[in-house]
Amino acid sequence: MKKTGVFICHCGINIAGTVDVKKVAETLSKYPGVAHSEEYIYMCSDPGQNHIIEAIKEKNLDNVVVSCCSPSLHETTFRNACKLAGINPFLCEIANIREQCSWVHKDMEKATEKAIKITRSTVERVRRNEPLEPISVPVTRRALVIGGGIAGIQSALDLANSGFEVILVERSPSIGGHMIQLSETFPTLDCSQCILTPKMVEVSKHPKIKLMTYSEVQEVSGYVGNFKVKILKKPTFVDPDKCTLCDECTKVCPVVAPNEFDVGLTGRRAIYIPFPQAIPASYTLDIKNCPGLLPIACGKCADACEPGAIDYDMKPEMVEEEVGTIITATGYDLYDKEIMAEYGFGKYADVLDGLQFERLLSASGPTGGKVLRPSDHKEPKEVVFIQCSGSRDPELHCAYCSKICCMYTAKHAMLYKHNVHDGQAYVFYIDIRSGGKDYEEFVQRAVEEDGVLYLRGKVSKVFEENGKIKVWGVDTLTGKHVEIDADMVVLAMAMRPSKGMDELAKKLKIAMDKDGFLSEAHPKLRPVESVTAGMFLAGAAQAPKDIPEAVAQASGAAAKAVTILSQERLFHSPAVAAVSVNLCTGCGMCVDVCPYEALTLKDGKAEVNEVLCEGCGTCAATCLRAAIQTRNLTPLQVHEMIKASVGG
Amino acid sequence: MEKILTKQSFPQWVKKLKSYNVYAPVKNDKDNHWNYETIDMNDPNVLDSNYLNTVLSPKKIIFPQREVFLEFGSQNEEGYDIKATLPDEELSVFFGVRPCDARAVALMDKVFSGDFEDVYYWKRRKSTTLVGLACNTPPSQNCFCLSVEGSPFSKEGLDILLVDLGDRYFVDSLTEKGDQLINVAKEIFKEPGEKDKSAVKKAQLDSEKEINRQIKDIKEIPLKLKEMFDSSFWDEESLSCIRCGICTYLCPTCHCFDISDEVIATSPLKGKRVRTWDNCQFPDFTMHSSGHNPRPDKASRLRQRTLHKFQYFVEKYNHFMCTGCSRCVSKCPVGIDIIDVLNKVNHYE
Amino acid sequence: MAEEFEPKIVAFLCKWCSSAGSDLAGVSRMKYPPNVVPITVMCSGSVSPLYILSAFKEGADGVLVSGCHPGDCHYIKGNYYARRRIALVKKLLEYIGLEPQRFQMSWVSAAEGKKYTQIIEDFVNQLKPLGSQTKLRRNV
Amino acid sequence: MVNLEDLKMEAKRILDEGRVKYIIGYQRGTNGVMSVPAFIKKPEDVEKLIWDPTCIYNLTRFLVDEKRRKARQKEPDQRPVGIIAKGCDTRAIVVLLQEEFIKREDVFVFGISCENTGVLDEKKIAEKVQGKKVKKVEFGENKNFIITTENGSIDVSAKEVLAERCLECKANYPVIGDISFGEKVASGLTQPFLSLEKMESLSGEERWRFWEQQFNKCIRCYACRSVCPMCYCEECVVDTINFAVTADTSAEEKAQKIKWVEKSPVTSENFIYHLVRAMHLAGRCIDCGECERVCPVEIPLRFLNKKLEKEAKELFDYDVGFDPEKPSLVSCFKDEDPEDFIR
Repeated sequence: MKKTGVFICHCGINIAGTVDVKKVAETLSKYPGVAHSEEYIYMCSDPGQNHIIEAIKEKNLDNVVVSCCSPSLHETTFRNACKLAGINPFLCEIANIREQCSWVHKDMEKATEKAIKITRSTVERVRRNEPLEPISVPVTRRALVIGGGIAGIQSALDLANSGFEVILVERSPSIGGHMIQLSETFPTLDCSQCILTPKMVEVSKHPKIKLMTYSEVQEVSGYVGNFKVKILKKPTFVDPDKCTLCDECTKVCPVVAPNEFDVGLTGRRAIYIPFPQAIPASYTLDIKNCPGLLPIACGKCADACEPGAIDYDMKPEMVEEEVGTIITATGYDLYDKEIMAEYGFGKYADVLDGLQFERLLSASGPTGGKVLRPSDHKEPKEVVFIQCSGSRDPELHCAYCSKICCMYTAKHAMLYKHNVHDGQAYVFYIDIRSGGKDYEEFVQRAVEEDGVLYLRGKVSKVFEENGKIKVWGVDTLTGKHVEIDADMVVLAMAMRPSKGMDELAKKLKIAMDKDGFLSEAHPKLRPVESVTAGMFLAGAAQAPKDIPEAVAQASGAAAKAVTILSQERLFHSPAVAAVSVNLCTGCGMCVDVCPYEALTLKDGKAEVNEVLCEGCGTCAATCLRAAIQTRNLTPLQVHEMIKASVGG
Repeated sequence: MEKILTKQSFPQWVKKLKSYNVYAPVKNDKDNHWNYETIDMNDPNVLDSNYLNTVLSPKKIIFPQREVFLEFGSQNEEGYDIKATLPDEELSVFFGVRPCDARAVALMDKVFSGDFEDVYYWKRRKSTTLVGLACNTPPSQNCFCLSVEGSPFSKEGLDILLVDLGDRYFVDSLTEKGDQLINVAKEIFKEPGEKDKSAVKKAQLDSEKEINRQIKDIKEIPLKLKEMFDSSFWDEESLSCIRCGICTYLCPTCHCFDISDEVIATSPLKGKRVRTWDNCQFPDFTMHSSGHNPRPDKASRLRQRTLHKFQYFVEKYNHFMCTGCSRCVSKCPVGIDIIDVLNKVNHYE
Repeated sequence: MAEEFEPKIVAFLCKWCSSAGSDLAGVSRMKYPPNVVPITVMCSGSVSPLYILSAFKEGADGVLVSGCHPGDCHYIKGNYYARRRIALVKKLLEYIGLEPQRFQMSWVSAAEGKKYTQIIEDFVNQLKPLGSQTKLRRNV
Repeated sequence: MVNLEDLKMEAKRILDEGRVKYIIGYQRGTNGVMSVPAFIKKPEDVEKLIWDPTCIYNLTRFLVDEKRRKARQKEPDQRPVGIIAKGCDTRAIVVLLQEEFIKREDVFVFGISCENTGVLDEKKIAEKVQGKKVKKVEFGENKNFIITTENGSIDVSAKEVLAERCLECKANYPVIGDISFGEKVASGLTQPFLSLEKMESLSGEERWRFWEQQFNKCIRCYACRSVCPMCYCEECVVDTINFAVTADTSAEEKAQKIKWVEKSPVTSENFIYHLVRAMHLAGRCIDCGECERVCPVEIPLRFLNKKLEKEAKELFDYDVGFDPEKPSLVSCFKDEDPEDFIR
């Protein structure tokens, strides 16, 4: 029989005050298999630990039980002590006789009896523990960042600057995301493009960053430290190295398509560069709109291209990459126009969403920065801004607050006034949420300096009447019905996870919350991690965010990723599930219940991926054949623990 | 000695047997099954001669499914404290034992004596008196005692054989135990007349006519089986076997057992060593701890059961280990029929 | 006078919530009866029906299974499987006539030391009038 | 009405075409009126096949044997096995498919509709004929059986002699089938768990006394387990040693063997055995009633297993044995699963 050593801690009077430690030690010394049993005032102290180490050496004990405080406090301490004494740390278990015994009882006799039972059952467990070594896996020291918006850019740069290779995947032809579309940013009103483009260039020039635009992640397999990713590179039909940006191709292209960059306020050709500062600086031929790749069909652009950069035979290409961690920064889209028809969005040309208005304000925009009505290019004198268009509306739309609208609406109204000095800006709002450095002051400036008129209430109706857009609403503060003949209406549309993120989340096996944003591992303590080890979240993909927050989280995610990438190997608790192949009938119930997809069926038998397994044991309880058990907490161990806890 | 006892006075006899545990087949109305149970002495019709086979033969009491051999416990660190537990010698009497079941007891007697006397078995056996009841009509449509050296009026293994003659029993005491039992209430027994004896003979002939299932040329079977050990016959016959234990547990002659320690507590050590029935149809019956199983499949287990009863036992004791009670035939969940199997054996080429 | 009956309770506590919760009860020096011996498992989802049955067989007068609140499971969803499995075990045990009070399940978070204390107190008080559990207790 | 000749014809055709290894069906037994399982290998043997109210068995059980046999063979015949299956039996096949114990292509199902009746209950018949020897039982034209004894035939309404499970049948027509025979008729089942009501109306103590009495009868012949198509574990909780032991099994692994249940047939051990079995059948038992039928001491096991079938339905809206694709009862959950019992 294995030799067990039992060490009872007084913890000063914390335990000895209610538990007769001498009696416990004495009783246990008679327990079958217990070769050594002693009590000591402070087991966790150096002398205490030495007692353990000496006892192990003298009586060459096989395993150890320390009856003391909760394992959450000193398990590691004592396991290390055992290691020093030359026995496997997993052959040491803690019997919690403080938090779960001495501290919660008064009656010494009964508390002692209970302490004995707890210790006994721990002895029964430990003597059946097997020595284990932490599972170690090599780490592929590269990272994948999905999404080339500000968050993705920031993460990529931070990782690259920490010396790790990064693959940055962006599905549109250029990185930059929504931020590149913005005019100026609150609360400092500095020009969005001016602050973003240098970062974009840095990305394109960075030796450690492999930029893959116009590409999409197709498949992800593997596990933390060792993911395999398949990325589809869509053909741009233009060779960026040859392209000189002469722009001759667009001149001859017969097709006009809505310009994504200007949110459809202007048009672009089938062959186009998203915007002048696009990275990579190259043209893209979008086949959806191109009359045909065959020269017979059109082929004008190819003829016009001096350097012969246009290659109609370019094919989609599947690139396989191996990475150690993945950061998802797929950002957001604005709420669908169609759904907000109640505010005439999509119906009236002069009802715009926030991003469109940003384009109107932007110097690089369709109007060169002048606020003009799309319908007739007249200057709007009365502009109504409607906040919470689709947000905070559990009945019809999104229940959540899109967070940034209060601020950018204030900015819009402010910039509009700077643009149209004699104009009037109205803002319908539910509340103003301006938490954040200098945010509240910014809103106040809009009201006080720029005379923006804030109306607390919801808009009931928006309709066109003789050239004006009538906006009916209620000012809940005065209780009066408000009617405004507006020239332009700007809707602060709700933020949604970017389109197609749900499929991506499935591929990545990252959970999504009820609103479709990516779920973090813990709302407070693990805000940038996903539940899947090695996968991190950045930016608006996780929840609506403004730029500073997105950047902060992006850097946070990068830092988290570094904690993995900076290791040669990862170590993982070895107390994982193990399959008895002979008993397994391959029913796959364990596969169904495993939260980590650590179990798979291979040739009709369950197989554990020890790296993915967290050792929760749900599979073991589900298995009808008793074909799976978790190491060092097997049914046999529990069975014996039960006996020792109630028996006698 | 031979006597006559009227059915009216039968209960008086039973009442006199105060020093005995009296068992008789009792019908459980819930599941209308017959079982040997201790009976109510005051019940006038304790013995219903038309009763069907009991689920279990008297084996369930003479050779109980669970027998505690000894109790053990740790006395102190070094020594153990072991206490043998022998069955107490309560006298018991079984009324209405079917001749086939009585013969089965006789067969078990052979097994548990010989070179080694099984003290646990004999303690009970010696204190048991078996009062048989001849079968005027076979208690099961599959009865085949005639094929296996038995008869509905067989006396083997019995202390007394009762024959139901309508208003009275013909009482044939065969052993001392039997005489003792009668002497408890001498006065109520009468001497039999010639007509009684002839009535018994007639009843026997009538009854034997009614037994319409039989194993042909049974004498040939043992040798035949010997040749068939490696035959694929057993694969065929066992196809429908579901490896349950009904045939053997219900069999009045099957007597295989297992001995295991039932540990109640480890500290201080406390437990019992018990004998429980075991069963050659269970896969773990022959399972070695190495993982090797000499009887790995249903075929080899069906063969074992058949050969044990109709070859090995014959070789050792010169009897079939079967008394034709037909429990296994009637109760097999999938209708495996030993009569049919053996008849096939006879014609098997 | 005869000593009051003291029920024996086995409590299967998940490591992350319920065991932590009972630790908190200790840290906060709350008091509850010493009738319960905790067995810490990784997750309530790992509690097999066999554990519960054998606890009763080995002589437990009551059995408690306690895990994280739905949505809080350290292993994401183990407690949801536990909820299903335990519901069936409970129905079955009641069906064969075991007193319903003898088998209970609870959600106790790491912050609910008070709740744990309360649960144990009530459990013990419910068990006392029932006397010792003999129905499923080993009688070999 | 199912035409036996059609069944034989199709069976013969399939065997002739060599599409199946053999066909598991029903044939006349030698020990009484009841049918017994038949394993038809040769086309000419299809003449043995029968279909009448005595075809009670759930032959699905033999697919388990077949899988084991196949596993032992060096070069196994890969063709499927033909099986004659009633509605309830096909549900068992569905569960085996659901648990990936067998593959669809491993089995060729001759589905048989029970139409408006079902199969008989031996005891009920015995009572009907008052101990007379039953020679034959046949389906009548309208929900009746014709029972032939040595003194002539009697005609009884099927309802009076149907097996209990048939009175609560959930699938009188095959759920899956490669060829099916007989009409598809509406089951008209309104109270699938009627039989439980009486038991559930009892007090806890009454229920305990009932089950205690029942389980005390158990002689642990394990016929209930052996006959059950769902009890296909390599090793059962009551087995005394590891079946899974192989040459390379270490002593430690052997030592892992837990004695959850002692061999002694006493209350506590019998209870653990039957309760564990009930738990293992939760969401898997299709109520073929075989365990109850074969029990030599007549423990009403349907009452036990059906209880959890009912709970699965009422608590989790889970129906057993209809969809091979969906996860098993305890390997899935819904957010809204009841938790009123949890504190």
